Amino acid sequence: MSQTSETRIIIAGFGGQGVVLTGNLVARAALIEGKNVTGMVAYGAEMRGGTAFAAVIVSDEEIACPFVEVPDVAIVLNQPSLDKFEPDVAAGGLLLVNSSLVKRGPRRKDIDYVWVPATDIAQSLGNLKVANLAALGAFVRHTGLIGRKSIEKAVEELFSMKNPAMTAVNLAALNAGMEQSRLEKAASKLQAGK
Amino acid sequence: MAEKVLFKGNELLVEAAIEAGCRFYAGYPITPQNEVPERMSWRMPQAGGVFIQAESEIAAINMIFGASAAGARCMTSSSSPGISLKQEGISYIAAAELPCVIVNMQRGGPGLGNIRAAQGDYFQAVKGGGHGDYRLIVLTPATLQELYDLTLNAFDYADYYRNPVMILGDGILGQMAEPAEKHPYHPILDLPPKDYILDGCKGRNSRVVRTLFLHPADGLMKHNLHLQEKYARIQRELSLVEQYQTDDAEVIIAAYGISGRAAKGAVKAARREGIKAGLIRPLCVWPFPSDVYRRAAERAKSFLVVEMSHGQFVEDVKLAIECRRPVAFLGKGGGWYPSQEEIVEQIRRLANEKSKPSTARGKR
Amino acid sequence: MPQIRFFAERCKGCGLCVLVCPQRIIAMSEELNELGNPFAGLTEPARCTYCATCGRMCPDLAIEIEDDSPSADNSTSSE
Amino acid sequence: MEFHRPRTLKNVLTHYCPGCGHGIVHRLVAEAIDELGIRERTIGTAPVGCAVLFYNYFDCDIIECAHGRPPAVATGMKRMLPDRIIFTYQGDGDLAAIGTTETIHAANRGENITVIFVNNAIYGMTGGQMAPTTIKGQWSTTTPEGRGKHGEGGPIRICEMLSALDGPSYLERVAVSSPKDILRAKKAVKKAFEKQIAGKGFSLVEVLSMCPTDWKLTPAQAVDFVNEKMKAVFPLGVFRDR
Repeated sequence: MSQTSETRIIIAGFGGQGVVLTGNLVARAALIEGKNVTGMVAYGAEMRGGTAFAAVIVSDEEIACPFVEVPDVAIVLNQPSLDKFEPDVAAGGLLLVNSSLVKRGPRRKDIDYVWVPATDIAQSLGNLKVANLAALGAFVRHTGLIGRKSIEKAVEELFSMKNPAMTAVNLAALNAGMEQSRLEKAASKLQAGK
Repeated sequence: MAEKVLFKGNELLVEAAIEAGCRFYAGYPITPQNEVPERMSWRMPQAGGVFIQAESEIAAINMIFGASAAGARCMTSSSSPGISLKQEGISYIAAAELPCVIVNMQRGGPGLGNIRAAQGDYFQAVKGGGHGDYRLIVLTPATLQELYDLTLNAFDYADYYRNPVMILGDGILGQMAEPAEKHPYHPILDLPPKDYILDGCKGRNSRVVRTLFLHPADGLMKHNLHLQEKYARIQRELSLVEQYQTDDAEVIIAAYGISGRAAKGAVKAARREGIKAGLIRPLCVWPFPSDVYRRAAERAKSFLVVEMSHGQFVEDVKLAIECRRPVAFLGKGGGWYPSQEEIVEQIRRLANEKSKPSTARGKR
Repeated sequence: MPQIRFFAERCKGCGLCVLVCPQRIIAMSEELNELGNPFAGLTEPARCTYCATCGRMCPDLAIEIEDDSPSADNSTSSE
Repeated sequence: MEFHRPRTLKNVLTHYCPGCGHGIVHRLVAEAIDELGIRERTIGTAPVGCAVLFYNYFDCDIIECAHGRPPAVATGMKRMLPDRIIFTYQGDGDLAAIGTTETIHAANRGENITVIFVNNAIYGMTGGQMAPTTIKGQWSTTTPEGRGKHGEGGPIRICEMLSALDGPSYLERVAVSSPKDILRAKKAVKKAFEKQIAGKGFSLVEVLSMCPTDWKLTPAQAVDFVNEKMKAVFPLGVFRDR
């Protein structure tokens, strides 16, 4: 997506939506695939009350700079995060939106959008906390950056350490996110803003 | 091959310290290094060591003073405002020639500042901070692999030279995660026996660890001369620096720590445009690799210093090359991160200016 | 008549008001506000006694009571 | 009855987590300032901790202090401006760990200032480490086996400790974990300011407060934690009144 092999990713949402965990999973899956990866999260007071975000860079080469200013992909889990990061996405990039918590349509014509009802999926699975995994499923499907096997392995690894009982519902959300997401290509967009 | 692990910098630091045999840690919570005391609180007991959450940074550094005098490999960590509080204790530890490792995951200052990463504590780290003539060995890792490796080595430098060693990181280094190989610890130096520690004088003469030299009149002077001899020896012996594409470089970037990563990316990008750029990145800023910069100045046309402050490190670069080449400056304090593109822009400007010497128009 | 107002946009969804209401007539919404929180509201407004217990407990000053009746007690209003 | 935002609190959303007690304590302090009509001659000191952004919420003069130093800063201000009302607003780390010395000595001098001490038995801002007031057995991110297993000592009871000094004029411990407690806390906060206005010397109100986020409890469970666990360790009441 950029001139180098690097893909810069931002994951944003409100505290408690599992932004950090999502970034961790992407990083782990990239590591499983033998890629270089860096992860950064917003921390401390920056994350309280406001939008929390994680930045992940995946690359085939050595990663120079761990900060992400212009993401190639942004995963936004709520409305304030959409407002904050939509303008930052690189032209030709991808914005992945939790459509359950977002009330408006796209504002840019030069990027692709993926819509995934992540919170609705989570609610239907009986656990609001797994909305992030639904979004992650959509990410895996539409970017092809990391393989499905790798992300599933990352989920299993991480939850075997944290909370094994949660593995199944997270995998279910991942899967549902892949199935229920919808890609809206930049080129096919005739009208901007609903 | 060593196991590749995925940790945050602060967590990896703990693993490295414990691997290096650190068995005493005292600290006080402060963002962005909270993961250090948090992980220490359970990893130290597992390793048979001691973790203490001190009531203040002042208390923490004095606990280190005691633990080191008792012979332990020990460490404290904090971030900028907390490191300021520790300065009194650091001066005492340096005066008493006790080994220890002090980690500063810098944040924005001055004052309470903010919790974004910054490099504004450079002067404090390399020029003093506390009172009196003393020096810290100051290590500046830029990647988590370097953080791990330099932390292992830091305990050796501290014991070998009987001197406090500072790991000068920043909020990004502490908070970022990237894979690193977890090498087992092997001493890199032939470590002297700790014949100065206080462990009870059974079977030997009693000892004193002191920093007060009232008598005779020249006692403190002698002590200072002895310290200066040691510092000169460290300067002769210790130089850690990465030179990247410097052989034919016309524009040399000088940067350390996290700024150095962005600078490296910028050098690569500039090279793709056909500009002969190179990077000299110290992994240790005291002693400063002055000779490396001096040699580079014989060939390079100009220098560009990039740092996350309003110009501290730049002074040492200028001193090192004795102002024989123009030195441009790109830096801001308070949590600004240099972007690769900003650095490349400066490199382009300098490359175009190369025919006109001494016209450096740094932002400084 | 007094008016009790719940400011949904200020509500962080802690539910402490639900816990302390002597009439047990406060509930959290199913839907989420812009902050992503469920928000508090009255289930049976007619039974509200305007005791302000919920407001006292609310950490986010999301509940206010106005009273334009002549006997209104202004003891907790501003200077 | 009417029930509104106190004049002294700005109309902004706080950064505090859902169910955090700071918002309640802010209201009580602001109401006391309103009711005493002292807003325009009051100067607050902001601590380091969750209330570090205190100055965004209070519409009176505020000075931001280094961690633990508010009583010393307040001393300097009060001595220079004896007719102003100076209060500190401090958490448990600020007041009872890094600033213990400043607290004890300001109290011992009988410094004519008011200290609002919010005790939630945890370090909130930095993410849930042990506080000096963390109770025995309580989990925190730096006491993963519960406080007391590795020589951390027990909770420091500030009101009891300061009761041993001659200096304080007023010491009371209250809570904000129920409507009844809040009413009592409101009276205590107001009384602490009245002591200062009357020139009686050092006044301190310790407020037991909730931190659901770092206790890893729901707001409802956090209220129970204060009522059942904290009050047992930190008995409520007046420790000094003269």
